Amino acid sequence: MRADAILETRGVTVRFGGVTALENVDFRLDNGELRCLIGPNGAGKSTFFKCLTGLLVPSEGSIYLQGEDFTGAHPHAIARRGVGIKTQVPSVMNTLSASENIWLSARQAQTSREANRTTEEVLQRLELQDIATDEVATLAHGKRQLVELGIVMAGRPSLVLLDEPAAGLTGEEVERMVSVIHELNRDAALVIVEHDMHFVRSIAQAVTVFHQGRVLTEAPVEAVMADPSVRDVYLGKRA
Amino acid sequence: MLREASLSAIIGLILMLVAPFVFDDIYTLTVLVIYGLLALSLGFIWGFGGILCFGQAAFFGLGAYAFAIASINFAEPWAAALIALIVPALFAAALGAMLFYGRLSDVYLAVVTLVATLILFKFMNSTAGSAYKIGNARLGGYNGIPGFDTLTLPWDRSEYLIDESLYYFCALILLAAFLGLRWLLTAPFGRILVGIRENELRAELVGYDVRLIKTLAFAIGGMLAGMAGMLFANWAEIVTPNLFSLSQSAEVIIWVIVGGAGSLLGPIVGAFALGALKFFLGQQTLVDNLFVLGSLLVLAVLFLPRGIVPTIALLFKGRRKGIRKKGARRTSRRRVRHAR
Amino acid sequence: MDFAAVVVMEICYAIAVLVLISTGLAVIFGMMRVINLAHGEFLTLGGYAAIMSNQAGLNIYLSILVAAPLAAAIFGFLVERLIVRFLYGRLINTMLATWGLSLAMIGGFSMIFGNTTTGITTPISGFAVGKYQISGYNLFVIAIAALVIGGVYLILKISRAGLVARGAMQNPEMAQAFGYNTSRVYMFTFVAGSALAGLAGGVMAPLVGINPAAGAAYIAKAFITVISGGTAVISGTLASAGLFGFVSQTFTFLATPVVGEIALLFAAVVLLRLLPTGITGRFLKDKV
Amino acid sequence: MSVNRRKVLKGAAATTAVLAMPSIIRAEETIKLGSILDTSGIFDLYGKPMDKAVDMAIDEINSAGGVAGRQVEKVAYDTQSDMALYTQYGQRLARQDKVDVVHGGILSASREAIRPTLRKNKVLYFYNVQYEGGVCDRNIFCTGITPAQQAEVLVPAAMEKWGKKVYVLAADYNYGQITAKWIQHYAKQAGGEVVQVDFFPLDVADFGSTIAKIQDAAPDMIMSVLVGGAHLSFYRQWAAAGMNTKIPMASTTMGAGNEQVVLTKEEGDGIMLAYSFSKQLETPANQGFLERWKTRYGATDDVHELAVATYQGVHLWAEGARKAGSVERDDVIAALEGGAAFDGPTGRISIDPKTHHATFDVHLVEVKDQKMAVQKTFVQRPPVDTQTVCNLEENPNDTTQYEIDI
Repeated sequence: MRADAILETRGVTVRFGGVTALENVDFRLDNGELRCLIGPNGAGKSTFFKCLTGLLVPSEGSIYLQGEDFTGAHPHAIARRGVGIKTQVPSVMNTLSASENIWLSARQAQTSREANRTTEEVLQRLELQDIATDEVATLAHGKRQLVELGIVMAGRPSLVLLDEPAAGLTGEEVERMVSVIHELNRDAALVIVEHDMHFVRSIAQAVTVFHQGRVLTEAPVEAVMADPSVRDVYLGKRA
Repeated sequence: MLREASLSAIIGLILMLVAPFVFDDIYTLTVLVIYGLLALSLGFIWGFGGILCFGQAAFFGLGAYAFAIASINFAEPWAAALIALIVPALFAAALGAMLFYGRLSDVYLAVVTLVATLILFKFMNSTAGSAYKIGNARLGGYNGIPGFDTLTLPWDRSEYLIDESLYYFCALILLAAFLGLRWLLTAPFGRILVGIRENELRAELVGYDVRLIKTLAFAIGGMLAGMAGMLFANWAEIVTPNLFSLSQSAEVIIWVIVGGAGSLLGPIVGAFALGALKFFLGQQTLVDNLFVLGSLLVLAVLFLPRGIVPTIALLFKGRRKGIRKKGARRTSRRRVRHAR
Repeated sequence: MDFAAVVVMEICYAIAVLVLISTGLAVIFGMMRVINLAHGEFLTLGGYAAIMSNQAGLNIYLSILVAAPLAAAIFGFLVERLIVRFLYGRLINTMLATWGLSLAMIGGFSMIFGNTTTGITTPISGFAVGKYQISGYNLFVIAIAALVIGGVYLILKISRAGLVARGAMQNPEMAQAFGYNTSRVYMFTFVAGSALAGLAGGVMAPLVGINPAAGAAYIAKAFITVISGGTAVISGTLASAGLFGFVSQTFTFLATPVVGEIALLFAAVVLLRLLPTGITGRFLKDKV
Repeated sequence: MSVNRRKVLKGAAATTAVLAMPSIIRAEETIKLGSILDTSGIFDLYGKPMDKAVDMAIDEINSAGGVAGRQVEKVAYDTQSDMALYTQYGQRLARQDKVDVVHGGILSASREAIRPTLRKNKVLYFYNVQYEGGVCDRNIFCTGITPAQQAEVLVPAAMEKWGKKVYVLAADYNYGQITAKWIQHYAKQAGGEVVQVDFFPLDVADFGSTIAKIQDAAPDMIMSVLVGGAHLSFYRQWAAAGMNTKIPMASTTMGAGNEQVVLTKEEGDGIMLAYSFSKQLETPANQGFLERWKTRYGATDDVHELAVATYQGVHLWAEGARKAGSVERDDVIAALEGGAAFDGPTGRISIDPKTHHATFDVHLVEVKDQKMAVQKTFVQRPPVDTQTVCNLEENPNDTTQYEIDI
């Protein structure tokens, strides 16, 4: 195992009753890398994410964060290890304000005063200052996505998992998201599940393709897009 | 925030000082204050921790029994009072740990808390035999434990806290508990707790040990309920298994929901209003007391789901925002359920 | 040997009682995700209906098997229309509202009937098993419980109404799209659950007698049985009633009724700790 | 607002008005008799007729010229079968209403809730209910029947009739535990044995396994000390199993709340009881009492042991006050200790000065046709159980409730 791998999984397998959702997944992510996961619905991407955040314990296999075994660890322990996740449907604290949401995340590893500063900083970086005191439930979808990213950012993660960050965003918002992702990538490695291939192409160099619970292939974006087998399982069906 | 807190402290203090002159029955007033503390304990864990406990009476009863038993054994009522805080707090911590580390929520949590209360109730009811003894204290079964020493002035052991002095003592404790919880809710622990209520999964994913925090909150609620039980034992000078009864648990929930679970003041107001109503109903025989309380609960759930105090607060803040807020809360609940 | 037979008989009876008092609640919970905490008072209502109609001269079996469920069904209809239907989808709120209803009903009963315990004589005499005398009515209770559970199973599994009901519960939008009126399905389910509660109350009345607060003795047990069983109406109720009936009776025979009841409660806590969503939340997921 | 308005008699206004007056003026006008009973909730079966009995006794006292030339007025509270309310209303009677005497309390728990308060405030207290015995307190008079008074006549009579092996079923609280001990004591004394004692919490309503256990033990007779509505199911289930014709039964509790009327003839017939009161007691005093009750309330269906004990308790207090010529606590106590007595429906009742418990006639009865047919009368039975532990003449400051060790 190489020390510069921020995340590594070996033989991760998840079974629900008789159904195998993930089978023998070996995955490796280097420090600072940005990787997209693609694959049709039911390919196992979300299950894989759940394993990485500790929401699911793999039936077999192990998960290493910076070389340390975190298999079966609780979600909060994994989060404290520097793993941040943005879920598919924005998971925020609805009746609290945007800044309160972000503060709660920052406060986890910081003192209250530091957290106040971090919150200001994150609000600024995401240009959310004018809605800082608004109740999150009242915000538009795109803003809620940003608030959730702010939550992730405030935790100063070294690994960020994003589940369909561009879904439901307007063109303008997508551009904004791309720049935020690049910004995130300055301090952290990223794994992004995404369907929109244009979006994938605009952010990622490398792509991992999931199919039926297995890793089908792992290659640069252009190569993957040219790969006929990928077209068959995924793009073909989508196009 | 601080100004608001000191303002409410002053208002509360004045109300409590004035109350005995307006309402001449100090004895009833005292028990209303005690009920207020009990309601506050549930209001805290339910309104701010999102934990609906169907067995708050368990901690209430434990506090009362712990006080009675310790007072008989140690003949030192202030030590007994301390024990009466520790025992329910520990019990709540143990029960909470079982619940939250076992990931029980919603209706399952309700069942287990209810069952825990039932077990205590049934157990206490079956301790009439002379074998059931803790030190010198006979548990007494259905008839309970009478005749224990109550609190005295710490510097004068012959001066018992009764009537006015007991009332002011209870009122001060209620005020302190209220302010303490207010402070706690503005402190990081309270803010995190509210965050957990809003979205448990999110709180976990940013690194909070939700199980631990909920257990702690539950223990605080249990301790406050136990404190109410301890005061009740001092007031009634007898403890009986009825303190653990389902109807006692039900009453607390009714106070909180009618008063308003989303605020700290609401539960206290609910306990005062309904507690007073119960005593007045006791003086007529036309309508059954339970009939009135039950109907009130149904009406409150249907027409005033947020409770008296938050509704009034909303009316002051303006109608439109209130409606928007209500919708938002509902979507958030649904989302939490999906996330699980 | 005879004693063993009597013990087995008592265990079966205990299970039958749990099944009987829980099925109505289970139907409503399993199909609609509504906990009717006034369930115990629906039982009491059935009991009063049976006693009143019997005292008015109606045949005892008709009183128990027809009058009791009918009265509870009518009342359940009113409750569903006036209270419960506004609260669908809000589990805690339905619990609180029906809890209020439960208290109000207890108060109402004592205003109407007074606090005296009333009862009717059991219609079946005892019989002998070896040197032991056994209540014949216990066999009747076991038979009714078996019929109830069998009937509910058939309705859910085989009949069209049951299919529609299950569909509507799982996916209201879909059922609506197929042209079924889900509001009516909910209503009928609630009424059916109420009728089952009334029937249970009628059947129990000759054995235990009825007073305004009699329901309280049942609701806790029924609630615990249903929640521990999980959402599958038949298999869940059967599994948990079987477990709890066995545990409580065994401990009752070994020690005292109190120990039996406390053992039941402990079993429930342990069970829920191990299986936080009930027996059928973990096993038997696809069963009804 | 404290008085149950409906029940305030004769021109007494609502308490608020009364409270507004200086207490000296009040004291000269009427004597205030505090009454604290559960007239609603699960114990109203006991409390309602007791409340009626208080009213009737007060009216009779007043129409006979009152006490020491003054009329008696009732100040009543309904405790709604809630123990917490006892403490509350007890305090109120003593401190705000400043009554001259308190009659009431039903459960032992309710008595223990108000007894210390009334003692501290020097308000004389009458507890007129069948109970477990052992209360030793100069401020209280317990006029109800206690376990030994029943068991000493019931157990030997039943054993002589049915046999030596006794199976005891008792409610699992103070009263049941203590009564069971007395039954064991008298069974042994009569040369028999108690093969088993089972205790049941008051909410147990399923006796199936118990009935099987009893058959397994095959006793000659059952002694039932079962209490309350849930326990009533025992008699039904016993009859449903057909056991009522196989093993006979005696009871110290059945009938105290008129259970013999609630049960059918088949379920109740043949059960042997011992009480101070029975409607079927054919004395002129008793029949006259029932006649007056009927005139006043329309029917005598609800009259029971506790109601009659309450009626006699109020009259006994009045006798004491008359004899003393005062309602001051110490004067009344002295008069009652000195032998003041009342001739009531159950016969003569007087106070045993050592224990402040009552001496009266006890009747052995058998349930027949939903009635309590008197078999035999035992005249003037003293409270032998409390006498073994309590001597207020020697220890006037005692306040203990003793658990009698036999």
